Amino acid sequence: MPAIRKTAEEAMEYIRSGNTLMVGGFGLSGVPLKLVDALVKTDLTDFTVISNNIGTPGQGLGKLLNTGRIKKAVGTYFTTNPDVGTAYQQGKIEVELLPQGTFCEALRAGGSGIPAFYTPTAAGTELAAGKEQRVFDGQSYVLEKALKADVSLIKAHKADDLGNLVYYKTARNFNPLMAMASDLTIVEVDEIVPKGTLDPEAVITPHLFVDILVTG
Amino acid sequence: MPAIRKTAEEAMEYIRSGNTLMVGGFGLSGVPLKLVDALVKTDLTDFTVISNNIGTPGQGLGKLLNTGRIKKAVGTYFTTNPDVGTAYQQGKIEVELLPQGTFCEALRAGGSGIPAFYTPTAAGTELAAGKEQRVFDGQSYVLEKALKADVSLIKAHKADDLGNLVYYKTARNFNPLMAMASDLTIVEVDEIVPKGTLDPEAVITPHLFVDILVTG
Amino acid sequence: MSDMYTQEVRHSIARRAAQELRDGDIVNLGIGIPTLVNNYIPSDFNIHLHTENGMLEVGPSPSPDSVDPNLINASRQPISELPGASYFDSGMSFSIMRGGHLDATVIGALQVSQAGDLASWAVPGRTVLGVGGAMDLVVGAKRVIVATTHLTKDGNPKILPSCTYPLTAKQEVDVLVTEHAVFHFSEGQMTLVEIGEHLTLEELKAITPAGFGVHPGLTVAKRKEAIH
Amino acid sequence: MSDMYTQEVRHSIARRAAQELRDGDIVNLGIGIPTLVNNYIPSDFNIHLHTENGMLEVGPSPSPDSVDPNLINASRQPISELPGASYFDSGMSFSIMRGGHLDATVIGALQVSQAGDLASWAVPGRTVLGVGGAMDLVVGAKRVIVATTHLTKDGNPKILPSCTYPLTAKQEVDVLVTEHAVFHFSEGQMTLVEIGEHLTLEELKAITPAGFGVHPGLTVAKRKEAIH
Repeated sequence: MPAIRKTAEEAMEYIRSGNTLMVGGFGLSGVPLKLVDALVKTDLTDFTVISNNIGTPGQGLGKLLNTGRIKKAVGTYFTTNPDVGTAYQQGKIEVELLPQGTFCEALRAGGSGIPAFYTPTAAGTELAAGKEQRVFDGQSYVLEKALKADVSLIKAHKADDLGNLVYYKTARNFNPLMAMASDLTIVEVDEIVPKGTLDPEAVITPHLFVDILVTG
Repeated sequence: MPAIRKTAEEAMEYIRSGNTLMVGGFGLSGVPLKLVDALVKTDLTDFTVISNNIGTPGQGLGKLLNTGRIKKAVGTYFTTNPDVGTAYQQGKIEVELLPQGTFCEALRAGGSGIPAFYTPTAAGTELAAGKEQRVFDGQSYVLEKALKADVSLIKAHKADDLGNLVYYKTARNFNPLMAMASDLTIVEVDEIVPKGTLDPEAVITPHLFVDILVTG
Repeated sequence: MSDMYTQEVRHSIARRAAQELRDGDIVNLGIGIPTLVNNYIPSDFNIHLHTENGMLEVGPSPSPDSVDPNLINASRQPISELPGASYFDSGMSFSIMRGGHLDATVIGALQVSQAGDLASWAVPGRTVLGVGGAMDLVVGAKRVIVATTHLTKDGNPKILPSCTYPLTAKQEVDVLVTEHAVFHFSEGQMTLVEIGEHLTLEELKAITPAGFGVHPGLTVAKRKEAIH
Repeated sequence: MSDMYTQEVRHSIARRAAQELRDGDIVNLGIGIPTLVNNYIPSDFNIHLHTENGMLEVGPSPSPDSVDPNLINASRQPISELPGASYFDSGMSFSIMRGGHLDATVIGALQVSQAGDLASWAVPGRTVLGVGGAMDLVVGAKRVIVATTHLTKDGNPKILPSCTYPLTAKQEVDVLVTEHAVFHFSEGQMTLVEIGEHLTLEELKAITPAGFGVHPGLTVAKRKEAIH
């Protein structure tokens, strides 16, 4: 189905308490801040959040964290928000830390029908503890599982009215991967343009990955 | 290093007999025909060729096949050239047949530092015979290994003078994946444009994957 | 059978298979009879066609003077580009397929088993050096609609207790459309949901070695092209 | 130590690390001292900078009035775009890193072992909830150049027989540059290739618990900023 248009508030009706959510962005760049703010305003809770960072103190996903709605965080660099460390030490959230390349590859695998893959990254380190390791051609690799989500909240630059997406500079980051790896993809865009106006060679996310468009 | 410019004939000096070569294209679309023709004119031989097809009778890689220079072919659909079947039945070439999705994923893995991955495709079929199978969450998957090559011969539409590439319509196909998966990438392009003239958001193959540019 | 008769049967199957698609579906059409499906999609439906060599929003065959050899489908036939099209590499294209992002595929068959196994790429005793994208398509698409003649050209059955040809995938077929009937598959069971008015259940069973149940709401459909 | 002295030492290390790069290299610069390396690349060299959040041909910091919050490097600092730049998603960016397509990375360290192990992301007994891209970078880059002070701020050794902090990667370091010396690593062995003229080999050994060999062609280098 081509994407449908909703307001940020309406889009929240597709999310359930207990969902696994992916949220795009690196630092605060490429984070769908309007969608995150709309989510904070709901009374939905108990989320597993898959995101590179959990915002910064009181910003972006930091708000969701501070209102106690994140049960588990899966990502690579929570150091940008010391509140994550505090919540973790108080036993308020579970944390799963992955090397960033493993995180990306697991997102892509989740969207690509690949249940698991081997990576050299983290072999022989603490982050591979408890994970299956295997030698190919004399080198050690770690078996990593795909990441999938019920809903992804992502940020793109422009969409056409079918839902094809293009991004803006380094705000692209994890967003195209998350669009692939979730059952439902909600996209905050700067602008919606008529179909036929984006260059077909330059579309990064084909519209089949996109369900809901929200203008930010 | 940014890409260097060579003629098709000069570019062949980077290839050795016995090399594993990747050659782009689906049917004859996106095949670097000028490079393949230059290769046919050398006296290099004994190649393992990784390519979706082996051309058509007497065209593209079909010429390399008919001059007895292909030792082994790895691909998905050799049916487009009956000469492959004949050579195979005469014991002149080895053939490794992969489902097309597995072929693509193995190319991407080869370029991405992933030695092996699991795929649902071909589980329980003849094409998984002799391959390791494993169950995740109740479903069977096949372990597949990455594909890598010494040299890839690919076709792009435009390059800038650093070697950034854009493609043309469905001629893109396997070319960007092969550029990633080989030690040396030789690209046949329609046109070379000054750096700074391609849209940075629309570059498909960043120049770090490209070694040699040949105008076709 | 005359060629004209054969063409009528093929179109009859394609017309019925098209009814299995839903408005808005993202669809990949395989080679053979499935390529005809595009002619029978209801005009008020928006169906979005994907081709595995790297494109979404495939348009109809172009006029001979606007054929572009680098704008082709997976059967290497010339196609055109609809507004809202996108191009991607084959890796992304198979992520779409294997990752479950196609709503449906319509695909041909050499054999289908009562468990929903499909054989479509190889014949025992013949060297077959081509598999292409069929396995990924069938494993990945949300609904697998097989569109095939009920019997082989030689009049042998294709719908069997189990496939005797090498498999494309196990238990992935959801719907089977022939010129005589429509079957659904669920949890390894095959159920007849529609039969042509031109034949009896006994006649159907006689040409269908596979074991199947009959849906309580069995539809009898007029398939005039298939009367023989 | 004064802040000015510390800054001089950091720049001294960055300047020497820059000499390890080769014209045309594709390079990723890690956070800390490595970000200073860009200031010391010979002007006739073309170095192509990659940042793991998805860009090649990273340009220098923009003037304050042309900062774009969506054009940042992996340290979340504003950057600019050089002609010939390209953007890609994080998946492609880490394919580049892990796939061996970077010629070199310059990266900081908490500890380096004599076997070439690197510890750079965590400290025992402290909750560390960030690893980022360091592990992929070190595993994937063709040459791993560690640029670090020889001792910790508290004067404790960082170059050890084996790392006591959690590892970033095993035996991946190729070159180690400090304010006092340059070491090469090969097959689990550490070799001193350059020593500052401001200290003796005995003085160096006293602050370097790691066991290392001395290259027969050992260079003595002037490092005026590091004299103390």
